[in-house]
Amino acid sequence: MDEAVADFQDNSSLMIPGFGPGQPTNLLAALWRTKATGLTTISNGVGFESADPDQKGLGDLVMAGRVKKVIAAFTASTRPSRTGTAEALVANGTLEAELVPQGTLAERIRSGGAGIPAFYTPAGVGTETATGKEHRDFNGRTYVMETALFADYAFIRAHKADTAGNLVFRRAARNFNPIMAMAAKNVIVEVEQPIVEAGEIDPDQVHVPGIYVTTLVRIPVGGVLHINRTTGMAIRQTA
Amino acid sequence: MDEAVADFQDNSSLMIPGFGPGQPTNLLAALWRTKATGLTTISNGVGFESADPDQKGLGDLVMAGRVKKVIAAFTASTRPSRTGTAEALVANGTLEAELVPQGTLAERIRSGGAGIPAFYTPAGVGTETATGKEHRDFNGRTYVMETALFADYAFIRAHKADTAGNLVFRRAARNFNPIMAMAAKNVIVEVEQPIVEAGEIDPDQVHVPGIYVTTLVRIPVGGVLHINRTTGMAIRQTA
Amino acid sequence: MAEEKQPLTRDQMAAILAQNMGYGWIVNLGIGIPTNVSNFLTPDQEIVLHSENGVIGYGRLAGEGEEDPDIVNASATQPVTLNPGAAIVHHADSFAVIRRGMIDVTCLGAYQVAPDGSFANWKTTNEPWNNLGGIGGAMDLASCAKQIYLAMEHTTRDGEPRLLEKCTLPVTAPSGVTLVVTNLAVVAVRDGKFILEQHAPGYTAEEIQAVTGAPLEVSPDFRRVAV
Amino acid sequence: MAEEKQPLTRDQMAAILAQNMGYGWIVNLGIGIPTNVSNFLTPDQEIVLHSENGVIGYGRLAGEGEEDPDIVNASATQPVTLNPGAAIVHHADSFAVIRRGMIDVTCLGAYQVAPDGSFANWKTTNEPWNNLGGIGGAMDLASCAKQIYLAMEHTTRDGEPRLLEKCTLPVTAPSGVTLVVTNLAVVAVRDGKFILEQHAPGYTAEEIQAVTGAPLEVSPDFRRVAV
Repeated sequence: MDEAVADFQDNSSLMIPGFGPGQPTNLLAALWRTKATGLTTISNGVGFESADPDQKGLGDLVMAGRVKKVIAAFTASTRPSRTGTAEALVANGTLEAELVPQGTLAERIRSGGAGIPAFYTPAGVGTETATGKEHRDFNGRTYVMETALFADYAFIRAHKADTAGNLVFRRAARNFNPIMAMAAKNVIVEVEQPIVEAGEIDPDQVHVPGIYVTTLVRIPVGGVLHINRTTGMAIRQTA
Repeated sequence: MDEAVADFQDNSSLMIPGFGPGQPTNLLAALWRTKATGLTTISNGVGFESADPDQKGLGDLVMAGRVKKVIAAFTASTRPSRTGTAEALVANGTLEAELVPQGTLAERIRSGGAGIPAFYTPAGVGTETATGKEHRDFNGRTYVMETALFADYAFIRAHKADTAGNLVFRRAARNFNPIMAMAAKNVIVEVEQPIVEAGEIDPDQVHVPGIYVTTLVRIPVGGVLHINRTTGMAIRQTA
Repeated sequence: MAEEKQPLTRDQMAAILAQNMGYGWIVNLGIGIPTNVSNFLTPDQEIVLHSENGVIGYGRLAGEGEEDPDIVNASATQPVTLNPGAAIVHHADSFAVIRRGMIDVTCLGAYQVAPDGSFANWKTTNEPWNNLGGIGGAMDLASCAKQIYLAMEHTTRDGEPRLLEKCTLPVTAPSGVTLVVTNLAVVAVRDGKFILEQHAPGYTAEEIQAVTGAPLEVSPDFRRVAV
Repeated sequence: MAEEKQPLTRDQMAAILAQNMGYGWIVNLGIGIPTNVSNFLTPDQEIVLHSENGVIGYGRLAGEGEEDPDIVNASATQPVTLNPGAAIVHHADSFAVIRRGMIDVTCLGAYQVAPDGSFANWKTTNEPWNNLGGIGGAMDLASCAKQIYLAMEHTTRDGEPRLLEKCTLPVTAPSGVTLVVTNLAVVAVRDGKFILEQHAPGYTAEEIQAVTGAPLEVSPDFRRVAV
């Protein structure tokens, strides 16, 4: 894992998938071990700090001051009782945040991967999130214009991969992975299962074509395969 | 097949997938047998007339005057030596045509299915196809605005389907099928293989979720399964 | 003699939401009370549950030993089961379903709701726009679903009303709410009015009005909840 | 003694296009001569062929008995083989690859080309815009690929030049062509000029210039084609 992120450049932008499952946990922990700083991240939420060195992720990078800006659908906790990780940093101006409705976030990423610089969406019209955005009517309904997102890096978590880089995801672990893999210059992938020969995955069942993938690494024995959502404990790769 | 299209309304818009393989040949032949007229069609090309009653399709409907407007990436032949089906009708004003670059066509359909009313694309900038379209610069490059397409009907050709309507396509027969299935109010599907029970298709391998599908019909014995591209002969469903 | 006062439990509120769903609907369940709705749907309702993460056709919460770490609902942590016929799509395709208007109802939690169908659920202050908040998929859902059902406590911890003439917190959507299920009442939102349809055991219309920040029109069919 | 004049065959033109592809490139082959390029690529080039219909990683044209009715190239009719590691996407995702700029080169047929890198291949008249034509995916490709290679006859059937100072037919793209392979010559397009790089057997630079409608700068490395 460390080799896969060894060349990671300071001040890069990074897409981080995951919505519960589907997080590139091992790549993020490897990035934590580098000195990379000045990041701009694109992710669903900012997450929390972790005491487990193998679960160090975006929340830790943010709290360590290694992130300049977060683009996310959750920049603060929805519960008044529990302050979100980034909240204080944003409030005191040391972290820039861009809060985006989740569907708009997904579509901005998909657009970045599809060479579409901007599009219109109804989401958020009439709310603060549309503040300052260009509004426009189509067929009698009001939409806001949103622009594409494209990053220097995407860290991806796949279930299966072949040597051509073709990726297959499992169940809800798919989430942002395919669109983020399409919307970054360097696509680094951690894979749960042993990487198979090109030709062993049915072309009809590929979720991300290998042409998008820069680097493939299988999660090593001892690496984090899943997180038990109740206990927060890592379930590790055993073979 | 005839039942599946029995309620087809005059003056409807219809998406027709296919790029070689993946054409809903049997549904089109069934539509030919109805008296439906006044169509607006959305397809890659207009095709040609066929002598085989089981291969009657868009080219036949156009030449019979049952189509009002075609939206396609090919409205005329690219070969000066061979006049395209619709060409004379467009030239003499009895058929309206909208010529669209193929990627723009695909993205307009995808946008229609994704609730995106308009987007920007670089395709066609500096050519006649951008005539009259709104131009706009993003990051120093010029794009044109294109609007979404959504139809009353889509005729779809699937390889496999389950009783929940989940669809799987095979190889290059996929082409426009998934995006057209997402961008129409009534989605009528002809299926090559026997329709299986819900649960028999792995959720990770579904290409179109069943929520989009209105009607599923298996191609009957004798129905057209493929066209031999060399001879033009139909290869038929045998069991 | 009057029945003993019994505010509704979270499960009862979820059950009422489930009762208000039509045959074959495509339904999205937000975080909180709504995620429990999946446990109260009956097979004959033929509801298809959609989650922001691209899971289409999930079922009830997974029981002990049934959990699959890769199958969760919109909470991103609660394991759920898949129904036969489920399908998975990526996040952009999941919101394509939403924006196209295919969601018959989205059930969401909320801090505040008003008779114009507006509601607030993403920001706990009304400070000026500062890019802090937790929107998730609520805005896309609220802008595009055919109806919005809310599940919420009738008042704040301090007893302040949450059903108001006008939301004081930044709204998630300026309209769209049609039903509000609280621990005290079931309130329809129609024609710019709150219509009091049902009450929790033991509560009168007057008692509910007393903790509500906007007029309630009492439905001719006003009745005790059936859960 | 001069070699006998021998215009290049379609296969030879395809072979020259294949020679001009770099290691690991992602390449899109248009209808006509370019579709034959897939037969001349060598395994060590590690080229990934992309087709508008969403087939990524196809190989040579299918031989007799190898045809699969569902596996065709951009012609929509020619059966091709799939290489190990091939993947299929739908049409919108296929053009996402194109618009994102991932295609290293697109090979297209053309009616006309000019030294500014513009070319015309979708309309056979210059009548005003009338929505008649065959664009296919050429405009998306021409707008977004890193380079455009053209394969075309050097002149029309009537002997009129197709390499012109300026296209007289409506253009497919106003710029982007870097290489033109004709039945008579290989011409680079660079810095607003046509540079004559190679000639078909037996043809001199002067003879090629005589049937060309714009000045050709003869490359210092001008040579006979190697096919």
